[in-house]
Amino acid sequence: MSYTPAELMACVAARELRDGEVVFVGIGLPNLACNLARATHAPDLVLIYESGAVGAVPERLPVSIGDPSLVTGSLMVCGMAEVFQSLLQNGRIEVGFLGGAQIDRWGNINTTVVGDYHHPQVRLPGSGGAAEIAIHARRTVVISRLNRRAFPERVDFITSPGHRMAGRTRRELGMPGAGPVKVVTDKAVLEPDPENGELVLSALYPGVTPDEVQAGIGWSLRRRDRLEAVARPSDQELHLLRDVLDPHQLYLKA
Amino acid sequence: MSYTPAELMACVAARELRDGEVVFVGIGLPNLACNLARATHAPDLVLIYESGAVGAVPERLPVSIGDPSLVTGSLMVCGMAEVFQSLLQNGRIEVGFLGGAQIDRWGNINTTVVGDYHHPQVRLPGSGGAAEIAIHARRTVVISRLNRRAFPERVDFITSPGHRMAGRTRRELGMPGAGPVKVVTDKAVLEPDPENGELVLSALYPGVTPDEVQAGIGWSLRRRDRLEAVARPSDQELHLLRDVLDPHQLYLKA
Amino acid sequence: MSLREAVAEHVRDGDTVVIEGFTHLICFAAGHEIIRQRRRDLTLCRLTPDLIYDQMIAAGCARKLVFSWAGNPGAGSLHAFRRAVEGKGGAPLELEEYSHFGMVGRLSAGAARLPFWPMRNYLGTDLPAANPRIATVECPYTGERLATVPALNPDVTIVHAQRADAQGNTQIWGLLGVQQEAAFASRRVIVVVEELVDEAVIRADPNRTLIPGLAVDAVVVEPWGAHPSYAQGYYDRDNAFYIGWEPISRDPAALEQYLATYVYGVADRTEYVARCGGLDRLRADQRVCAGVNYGF
Amino acid sequence: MSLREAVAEHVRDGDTVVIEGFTHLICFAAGHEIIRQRRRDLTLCRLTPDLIYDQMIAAGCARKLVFSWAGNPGAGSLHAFRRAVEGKGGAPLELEEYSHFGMVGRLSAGAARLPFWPMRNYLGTDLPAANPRIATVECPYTGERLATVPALNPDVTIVHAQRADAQGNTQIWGLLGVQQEAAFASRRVIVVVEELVDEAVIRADPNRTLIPGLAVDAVVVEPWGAHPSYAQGYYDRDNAFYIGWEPISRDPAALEQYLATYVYGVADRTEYVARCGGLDRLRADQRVCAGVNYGF
Repeated sequence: MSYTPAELMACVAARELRDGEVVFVGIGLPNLACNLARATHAPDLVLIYESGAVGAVPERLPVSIGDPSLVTGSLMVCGMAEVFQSLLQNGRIEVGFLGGAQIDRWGNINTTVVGDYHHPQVRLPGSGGAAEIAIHARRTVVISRLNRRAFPERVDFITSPGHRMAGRTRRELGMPGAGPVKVVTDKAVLEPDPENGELVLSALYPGVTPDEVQAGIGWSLRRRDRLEAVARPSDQELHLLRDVLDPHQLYLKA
Repeated sequence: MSYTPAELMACVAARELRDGEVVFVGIGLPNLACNLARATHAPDLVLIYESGAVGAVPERLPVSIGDPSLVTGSLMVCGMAEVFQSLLQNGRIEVGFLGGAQIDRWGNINTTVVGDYHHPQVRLPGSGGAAEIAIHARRTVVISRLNRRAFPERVDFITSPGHRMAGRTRRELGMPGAGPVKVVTDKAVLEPDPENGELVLSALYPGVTPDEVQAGIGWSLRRRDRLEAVARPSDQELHLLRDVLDPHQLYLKA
Repeated sequence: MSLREAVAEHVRDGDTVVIEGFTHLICFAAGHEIIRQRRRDLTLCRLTPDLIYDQMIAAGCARKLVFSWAGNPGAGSLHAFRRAVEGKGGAPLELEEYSHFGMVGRLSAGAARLPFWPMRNYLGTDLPAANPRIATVECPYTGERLATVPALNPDVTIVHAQRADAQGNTQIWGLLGVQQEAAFASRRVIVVVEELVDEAVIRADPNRTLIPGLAVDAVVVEPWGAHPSYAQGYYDRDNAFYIGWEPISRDPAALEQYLATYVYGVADRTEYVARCGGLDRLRADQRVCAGVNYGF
Repeated sequence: MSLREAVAEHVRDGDTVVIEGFTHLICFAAGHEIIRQRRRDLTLCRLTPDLIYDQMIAAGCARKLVFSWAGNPGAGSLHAFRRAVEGKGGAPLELEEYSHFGMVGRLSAGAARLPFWPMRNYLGTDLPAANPRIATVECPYTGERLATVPALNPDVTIVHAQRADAQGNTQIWGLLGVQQEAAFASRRVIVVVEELVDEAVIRADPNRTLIPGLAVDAVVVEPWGAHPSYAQGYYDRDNAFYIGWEPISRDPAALEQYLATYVYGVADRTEYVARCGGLDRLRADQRVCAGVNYGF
């Protein structure tokens, strides 16, 4: 069956999740990926939304992280102080999903401003919970489509720290979490170089060439010696995505 | 009708409460006093117990501040973090009741140890919530029977600060609350001298002489120029105490 | 008390105002009444300014915005906010920006009447550079430096809730956000409810009470008061309205027209609901849970 | 899992142990099992040591006590505790003493994985002199000094609750004490419940869940497990037992006899309940509240 890049992105993100893990879920593709994982290899995935819903089992595709369908039938609803202190800062969140307008060479993410903070060309929404998720989640997965504006060598503003911030590493800054372990794009997967944390090409999607990836990246992208192959979406994955999880193509528009 | 000292103590404490006030209630006489006030001049008194029950309306005389009868039919039950942070430290508690094994000249209270802390003659229960109530309640009312052991010039250990601690005043220490405004005993009422905070005789119970009061106090007790008269318990007060609030004489044993 | 009276009495020009509710229970009714009463120079605080603050900014109520995420979830931007910040028209708007955790900490400190709240956060981010009020403190035990945010103690907080009694004992279920912290942190508190209930209803289930009446200054009954936000068990979020806000908010004339029709053009919430029409489509299904035993 | 297995696996000699519950839901069943398994050198932490820690101290389980109020409410003293502290027999017992607020702050810091918790407290009291772990911190905004207490992160916390599902999603109503903070602060958590319920029961009313299963290591079903403490909606506090404890606790021989009969002399909670006899007199009346609508 043919598939869209968005569909493969959702599959790649879903495959990154292990059964039983506690995941801080975002809206859109991350939500699809988590529900896809629950419907396939990770039935006991625990979905937590920063709005306070723990163990949510949304009966419909939530349009916002505060959707009522995340509450109905969930295991627990708690205040946001518990979410950020007793769950996130406590170290209970194993995977966090992040996205952003800009992602740089070191996995730093900008969701705050394009241009100067005090005189922005484009004012973006800001951190929300992203800054603390980037710091505290045991690991994070970043999802973003490739293009040079989205992948500059250096972000205009570090909202969510990656692996190297103004030259300092996560360890030097004493951050509990491992940071972005995978950047899932529409053409390839990037992963941090274990040596210095620089994002490098680790896996190509079927039919994509390294040059196509480089074309969407604002720095000269290094690559792993051995690139992983990414399996195309299975018929089951496509069926779930198209017929069950996002039948109205809210997030999977081609 | 004749009455016992305990009955008058409960009445005097009850009369100290104004309708609509928010009161941090203790077990025993304070609880009786609050419920007597609710049944007479202060129907809208809000009873809060450190256990987390707000607006409790106990159907039976609670034996402990965690009695289930404080929960059933209360206005709110919250965790103890809310009790101490959002209610007490927040400044919402208008009156707090305190008692103790030792009360000194400055209204300091000891509920920790008799003798040296590390080698106590008598180990008392400790602070519980008393230390923070003494600091944060807008005002406190102390209830204790007179005797020289209970009213030493200086307490062995300051569990709950009064008006002068090692020479320093509440204002110097930046305490939000006004401290003990009345010490209700079985023979008389003591109040702090507005000048220096020293407890002085402010009111005598019917038929009690100043010498009888001095006999139960370990320092030379000064007295107000004009002593207030304390009205004996009314028949209504006695009826409520004996027939409604403490029919089994749990706290009103003669 | 009517919402008009409550806002007239408790919301003043220059106030620091919190209308909380994380997606759930956002009191649009109060925001509209504040716009109608033409309050000015307000410092508006919310984790997510949402459409309500976009409208209040467009209406000229706001001098400053304190926030952590300013977008229209899944639908686009808050364009009145963006125009002000990007210098593309509208009055200038001062910003004080945190993350969600930072805003939660600010209100937690406010509720506890502490001057600051400690957290492990912000290292490696550019937020402290953008907001000097994000500071650090040294742990007296370990010597490590922790991030701090300053307490937020609003002049007035408006909390929307499913139900309360006449004394303001307020019960909320579903998402709780920071409604309790905001109420305890505030000098004045207005509670706006879908339903006024007898005190006996509150006392029957005291663990559901999130805000005690002793912390509440005014209780207002305003059914549909959270629309286009939602009230769990009462009505669903009007997602079509949120999506429809994108083009309205993008066009200053359209936004002005919206305010003229749905805010200035109505006397109160009842007229607003009538003008919206067909809100019954949002009425919640019945998913009633079982009760628990409070006996002893 | 049986309580015997849970204690054998999760409670180890030398551990810092919290059995919380403020008057309500004190897990005597777990305390008795720990005594039966003859754990030693435990650091026992509770706001109110209550009869359960008096028994564990008498049984020789405790090396240290961390607490804020050590009495038998309305009935007298914890005499095993007093004998140890007053040097009148029994093994020596190290004390680390706070006020209730201090203990609440210690567990709040532990739950948030912060090293300390700030509060306005202790000025003018002798508590900091008695306990050097009570320190101060300077506010980075106002410069004022606030009191601090260090985080408490127990090795194991045992929470008694009305009900949980097999995954440990735990619901509590009535007094909540610091059960949630203690569970999140702890490395290992045992939940002991009156009733094991289907996950659907939990999911029907998610706002009642105090502790999520992801924070729980073992779930044990033990009806009457809190006796002589109580479980709201299940059974009343056995006040007669608390009053009767005064003479038992006062007399070491009587206390030893009590342990021999009701702790060492029974294999498990079922035998304990049978030996106590007539606990049905404590069964709770029905005061069931109405449910709320979670629909949308």
